[in-house]
Amino acid sequence: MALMVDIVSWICIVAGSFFAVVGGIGIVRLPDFYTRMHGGAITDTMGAGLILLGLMFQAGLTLVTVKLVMILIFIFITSPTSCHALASSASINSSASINKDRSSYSDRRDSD
Amino acid sequence: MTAETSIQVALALPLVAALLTVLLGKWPNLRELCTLLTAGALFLVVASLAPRVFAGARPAATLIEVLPGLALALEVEPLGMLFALVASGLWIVTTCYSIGYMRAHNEEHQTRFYACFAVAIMAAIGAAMAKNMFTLFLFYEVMTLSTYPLVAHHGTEAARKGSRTYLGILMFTSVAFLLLAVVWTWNIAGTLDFKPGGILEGKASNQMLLVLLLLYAFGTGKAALMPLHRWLPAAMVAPTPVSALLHAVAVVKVGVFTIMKVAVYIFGIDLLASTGISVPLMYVAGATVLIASLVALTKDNLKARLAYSTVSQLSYIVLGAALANSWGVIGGSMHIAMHAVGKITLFFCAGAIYVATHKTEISDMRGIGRTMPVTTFAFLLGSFSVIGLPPFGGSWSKWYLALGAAEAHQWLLIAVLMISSLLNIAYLLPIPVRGFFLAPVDGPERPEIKEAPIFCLVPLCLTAVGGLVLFFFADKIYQLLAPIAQI
Amino acid sequence: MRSLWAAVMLTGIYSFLGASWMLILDAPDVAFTEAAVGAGLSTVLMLSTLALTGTTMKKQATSTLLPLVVVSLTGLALIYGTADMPYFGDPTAPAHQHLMPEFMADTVPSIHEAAGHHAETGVGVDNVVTAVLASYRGYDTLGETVVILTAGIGVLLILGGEKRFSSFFADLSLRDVPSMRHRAILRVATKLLIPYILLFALYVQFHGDYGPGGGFQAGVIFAAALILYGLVFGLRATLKVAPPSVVETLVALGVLLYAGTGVATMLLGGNFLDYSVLEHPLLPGVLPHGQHLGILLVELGVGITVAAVMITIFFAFVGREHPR
Amino acid sequence: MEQHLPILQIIVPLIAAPLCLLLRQRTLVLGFAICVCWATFAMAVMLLLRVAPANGGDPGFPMATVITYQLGGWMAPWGIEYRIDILSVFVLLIVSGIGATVLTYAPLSLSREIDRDQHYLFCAAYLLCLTGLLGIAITGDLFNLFVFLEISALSSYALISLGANQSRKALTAAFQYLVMGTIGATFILIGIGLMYQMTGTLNMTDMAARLDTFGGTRTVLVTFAFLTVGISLKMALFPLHLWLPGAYAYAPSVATAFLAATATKVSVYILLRFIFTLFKPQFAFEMLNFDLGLMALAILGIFAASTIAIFQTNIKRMLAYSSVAQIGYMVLGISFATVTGLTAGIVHLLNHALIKGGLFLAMGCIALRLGSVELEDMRGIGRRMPMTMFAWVLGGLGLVGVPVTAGFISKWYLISAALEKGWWPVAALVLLSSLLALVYVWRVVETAYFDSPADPQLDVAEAPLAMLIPVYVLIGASLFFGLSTSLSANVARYAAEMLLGVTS
Amino acid sequence: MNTVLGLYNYWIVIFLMMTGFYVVIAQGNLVKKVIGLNIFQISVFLLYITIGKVRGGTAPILPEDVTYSPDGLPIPPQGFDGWSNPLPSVLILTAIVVGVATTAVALALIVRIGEAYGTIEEDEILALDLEE
Repeated sequence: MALMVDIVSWICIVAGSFFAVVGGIGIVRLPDFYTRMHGGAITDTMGAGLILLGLMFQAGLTLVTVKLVMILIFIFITSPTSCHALASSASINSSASINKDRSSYSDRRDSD
Repeated sequence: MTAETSIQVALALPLVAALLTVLLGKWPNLRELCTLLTAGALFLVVASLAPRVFAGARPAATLIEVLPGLALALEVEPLGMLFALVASGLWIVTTCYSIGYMRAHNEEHQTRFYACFAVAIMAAIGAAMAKNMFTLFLFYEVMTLSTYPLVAHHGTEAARKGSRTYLGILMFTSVAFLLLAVVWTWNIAGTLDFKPGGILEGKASNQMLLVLLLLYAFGTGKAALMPLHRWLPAAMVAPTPVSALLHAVAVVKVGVFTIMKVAVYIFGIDLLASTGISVPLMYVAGATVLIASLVALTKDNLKARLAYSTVSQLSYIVLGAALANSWGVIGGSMHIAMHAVGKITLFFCAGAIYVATHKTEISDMRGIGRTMPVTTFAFLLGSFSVIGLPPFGGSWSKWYLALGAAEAHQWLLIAVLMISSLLNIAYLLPIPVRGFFLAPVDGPERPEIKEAPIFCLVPLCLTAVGGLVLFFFADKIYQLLAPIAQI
Repeated sequence: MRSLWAAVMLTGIYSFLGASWMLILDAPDVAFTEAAVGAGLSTVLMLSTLALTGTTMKKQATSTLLPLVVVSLTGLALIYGTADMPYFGDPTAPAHQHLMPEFMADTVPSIHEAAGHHAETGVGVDNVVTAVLASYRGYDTLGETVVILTAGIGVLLILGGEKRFSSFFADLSLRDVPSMRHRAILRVATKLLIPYILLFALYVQFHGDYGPGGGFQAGVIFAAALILYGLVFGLRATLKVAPPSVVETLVALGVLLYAGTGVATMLLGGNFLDYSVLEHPLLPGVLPHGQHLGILLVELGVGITVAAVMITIFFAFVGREHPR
Repeated sequence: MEQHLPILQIIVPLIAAPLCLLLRQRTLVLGFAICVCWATFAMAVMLLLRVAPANGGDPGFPMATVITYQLGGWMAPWGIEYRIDILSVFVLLIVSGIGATVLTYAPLSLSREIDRDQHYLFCAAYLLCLTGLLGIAITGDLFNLFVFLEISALSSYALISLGANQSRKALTAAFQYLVMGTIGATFILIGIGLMYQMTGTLNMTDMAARLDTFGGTRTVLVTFAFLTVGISLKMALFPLHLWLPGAYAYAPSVATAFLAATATKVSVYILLRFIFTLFKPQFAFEMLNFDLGLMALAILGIFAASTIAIFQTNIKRMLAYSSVAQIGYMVLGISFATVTGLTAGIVHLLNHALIKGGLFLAMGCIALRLGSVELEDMRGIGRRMPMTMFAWVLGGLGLVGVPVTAGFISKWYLISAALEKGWWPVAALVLLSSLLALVYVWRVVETAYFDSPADPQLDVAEAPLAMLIPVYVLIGASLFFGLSTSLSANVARYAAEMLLGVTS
Repeated sequence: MNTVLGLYNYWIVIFLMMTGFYVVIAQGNLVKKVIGLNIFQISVFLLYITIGKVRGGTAPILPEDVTYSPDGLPIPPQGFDGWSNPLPSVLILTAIVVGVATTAVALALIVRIGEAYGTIEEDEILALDLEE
């Protein structure tokens, strides 16, 4: 049983880490701002979520788990909000155009 | 009044005078009156000490101990007594002379002038009564700084340039050499007190002593040994009373006085004589005597000529110290007084001529004797005294110097003394002679008498006569000085 | 790196990585603080600076040879210096042998024992870091609080204090910062988060003696909550919540609480900051005694000051965006 | 409360600072702050009396008297310990005395140079700076020293930046100071860390005792290097002085006077602690020949800085450069590593503090009346502000080291120390350098007295008495210590003997 | 080899420090300087923490059910054979505060400089000062 829990938790953690990496690559590689945001979102949701889940399995029913749950809730509130904020301000500053330049986003922000 | 208090009063009086001068700056008459009064009081106080010193007492007073074993202390010994008497005595005459001079010129900043003057005198008295080299150095520096505003008095570009040279050379020598020498002495001797017979006996090797002596000699830039004499002519930009103060009373005399003290009380004449380290100094002094006199011959500006004459006369005194025997010491010390009286007369006269006729160049002074007979006559007497003709004080000091040179078997130096006296005649006498016997450069054959203001005239007559009087009081001075010369 | 935004962000990331490294090296408290300060606060401050001074820098023209030489020399010196160091993590290093055992065993001698009196020995706090921070080296922590106070005063002196806001209150036409007033989602989310954050701040504040945390971290978090509020609901609203004059007063009060505890211990006959004399009859069992009470008090002082100063600094920076 | 005196010395100004924030009302705060400063000074005096018992002056002086105070009641080395010996008391006296006098002078000058609604903040920052400096001088714990170093540093950055009302250069000066100061502090922090790693303690006495067993290893060497470089930055030792002139030139007059008179002195104190208490002189001087390096730097600094000072037209800037030179004198004294040399260095802490403090205060008066500290604006000022300029001249003579001024005492000790060691050239160089000082002082004197005023129309009044009195207190003190050295030089000598561990 | 294994952590930290130091003295942009200072200081903090680490040790936070060994030392939870040193953590907590305080003041100064000069590039500021 304990072994089962262990296996499951590790699967979650590894998967989470994988998604985190993918998200990171996405942020770097994707063509323009909005698609990049997608990468960031993946890191936040799948990556962080799975890792936390796995950790919960590790911890079992203790105070630690409670804290982890709170963290999870926290992330689920903040990450969409921040994405929203970014996207809206980006749309205000009209950086929606496809642009390969890595620092395009920041440069746009500079110009205002 | 006990000796100690009178010493402190002697030091305090000029300061009080300076303070009052500043406070009374608004009312010139009051201001100058109080300066005069303090000058007189000071002389009385100093004179009141004389009998004790004659009696062989050494009245002393300690003001404050600055560093452990290094006190700000005063003690009156014969040499200092003589110098103090000269300084305080001549302050009176100089004061009333400067009253006349400054008013005739209606100069600016007279308050500053009198205040600094008083401080300078304080420094002179303090130096004269110093108990140890530290105190002497201290007052030496005070003297330098307090006379700077006097030299720079006019504030013109020339005045500033001159005063810079003045301050520059004096400060440089005193800080770079003298202070070094003092600290060094302190290091090897462990004390700086003036002791008869010196404090350096057997404390250091001859070479070191020689270096030390030279440091002292050139450190006292006020003694104007060549090549450190430049400041003296440069300081000629100052008003004439200041020049009188500088060249006759205070500044230069502090210089030679310091060297004399060092020779007698720091090294001790026996040490100097036995090690013979003072011989180089003798030759430097001798050279200065000659060269300065020669330069003086070439100068047409009266004050400049007098300045170089001072340079050469000072070296007589240094020479006396360097001879390192009793005659030399007595001669040198005596010359402090004799030259003071003589030279101040000459400067007063120069000033008087300038006040009356605005002439500064000797070549313009032909026939001056007809317009200013008294002044010119006084100038004549002064010249005699400086040259050292009997019956004038100067003759004694030169006589003793010659004796000293003879005892030291320095025949060369005797020759130097002779030659320089001739040179003195050559550059001093022509002025009154041409003044009396040649016709004026311009103007009528018999111009009306036009003397300088009375305030100028009286002092210069006094000093001129003084030169005569001293001839007869020389033996008093001799008695005074005898103890330090170990006779 | 021409864009300063990016540079600042990377700095934040660097300090966050540093924080996690510290966590690995068994220093949770430090990691916590570094994350809150380095990654959080400094970054916010730098960003607000950039908002005021522009965000791109021009290409570097000056020669970089001399700095390179200096730096490499310094580095080599340090490397040379490591040669005789005890190895990394070596338990026999003097640092771990000399004072540490007493700290861990809670058997540090106090002057009471030296004087032969009976006294409660040690601090009796589970988090040894807190024990050392607030009691054994409590005076350093007072100093640290004063440093924060100094920073607050310094920023007020440099950027101008509350006076700037009076005009701001006066004319309502001024553009409110930042222009997110219409973003409903943000406002809702923020409303959800802020109580959560404040709760967390309180937890960190009072849980410091059992786990990582303490006044400083709590203060930062508390300030963060308010700053968030300011960012979303605008400066004017924030000024209503926390009027600058009140905040300034709090800055002073925090330090006074800390120092006052020390003075109290002196009045009770102990040395400065000697909490062991803080025995009190009132509410036995409810209020902790001695060392424990003292630590709570000073941590509270730290928390108040830190929060207040951070808010003051935030105000000062934001206030600059509004010309007088 | 008697046994709490050591901590009160620090705590009183420390608590007073936040109280200033609470009081806010200008006059109230100023009065309060001034009282606190004088109270601090009084406590420093009491401490001196306790460290140096009744027979203060004479050589029967029990040097062993050291007051310790365990903060938090924990025994050193676990807890932080205050450790007050004759040297720390000497520095405490200097800092608190200057601090009190300068703040007494402050109100009028402040109201001209700083917005009135910032005065209470200024007082708070001033008190914090005072706290920091005092805390450095009194503590026996290395890290505690670092903390208080930072308190004083941060507050001084703020104080300097206040000059921005006069010239924006104050801002850049403050920033430059901040960067260099922080680098210095970080170096010190690295040094402290390494020290801790080597010894496992932070208490200086304990550290010194435990360090000997490791003495001379490569790590100790590097630690020493970092601590010294760091503190040299803080103390503006040539050639690390670049931050100082700007900072002192553009800060408000009050801040300049206070910092110039105290901050660098405290840094010199720290250097003394590092060299003589942490690392023993044998290590620093005999193994590393550190003394020669120091001496070279000191002499270079004296000449370079004095020469630069000669060409300054902004007099505050000129005085700042002269400060760099004067620090050179102190370090030179230290580098002799003999009792006389150290005495010279330590006594110059006091003498220079008094002289520079007085000079900068005088400049404050001039800035108040003239609105400028440029040389050409000071033409003829000597007749318009006689009292102020007279004080200035006295102070200037002190810088030159003319007899009767305190500066002369320092010079005297320096030279005799050099001669004791038989270092002729050094003695000569010291004397020559004071001529450079004469030059830059005299430029001002000439311009002030022998030039006609820039524009005769604008009438410049003499500075108000409330400002003149503090000026004359400092200048008078510098003259007093030039004449009677039983307090200054003797105490310095005892401190020197204590540091070198020799007994008279 | 042994040395390398024993000291590599220090060397990494030193490298990071020097990076920060370089940024401080080489960069002309004032904000960059401050960033450099931050990096420099954080790395120094890391140095301290590295010093405080004990191999096989755990964070010095005693569990509720801590037991003491005969020599009075608390016994670490199983899986660990010691405690890491609390003292460096304490020092660095203080140092971090000092660091952020400095950063705040520095940034405030930069804001004022930006307002007064219109630039935060060192060389441009220098040029402006020389013009005066």
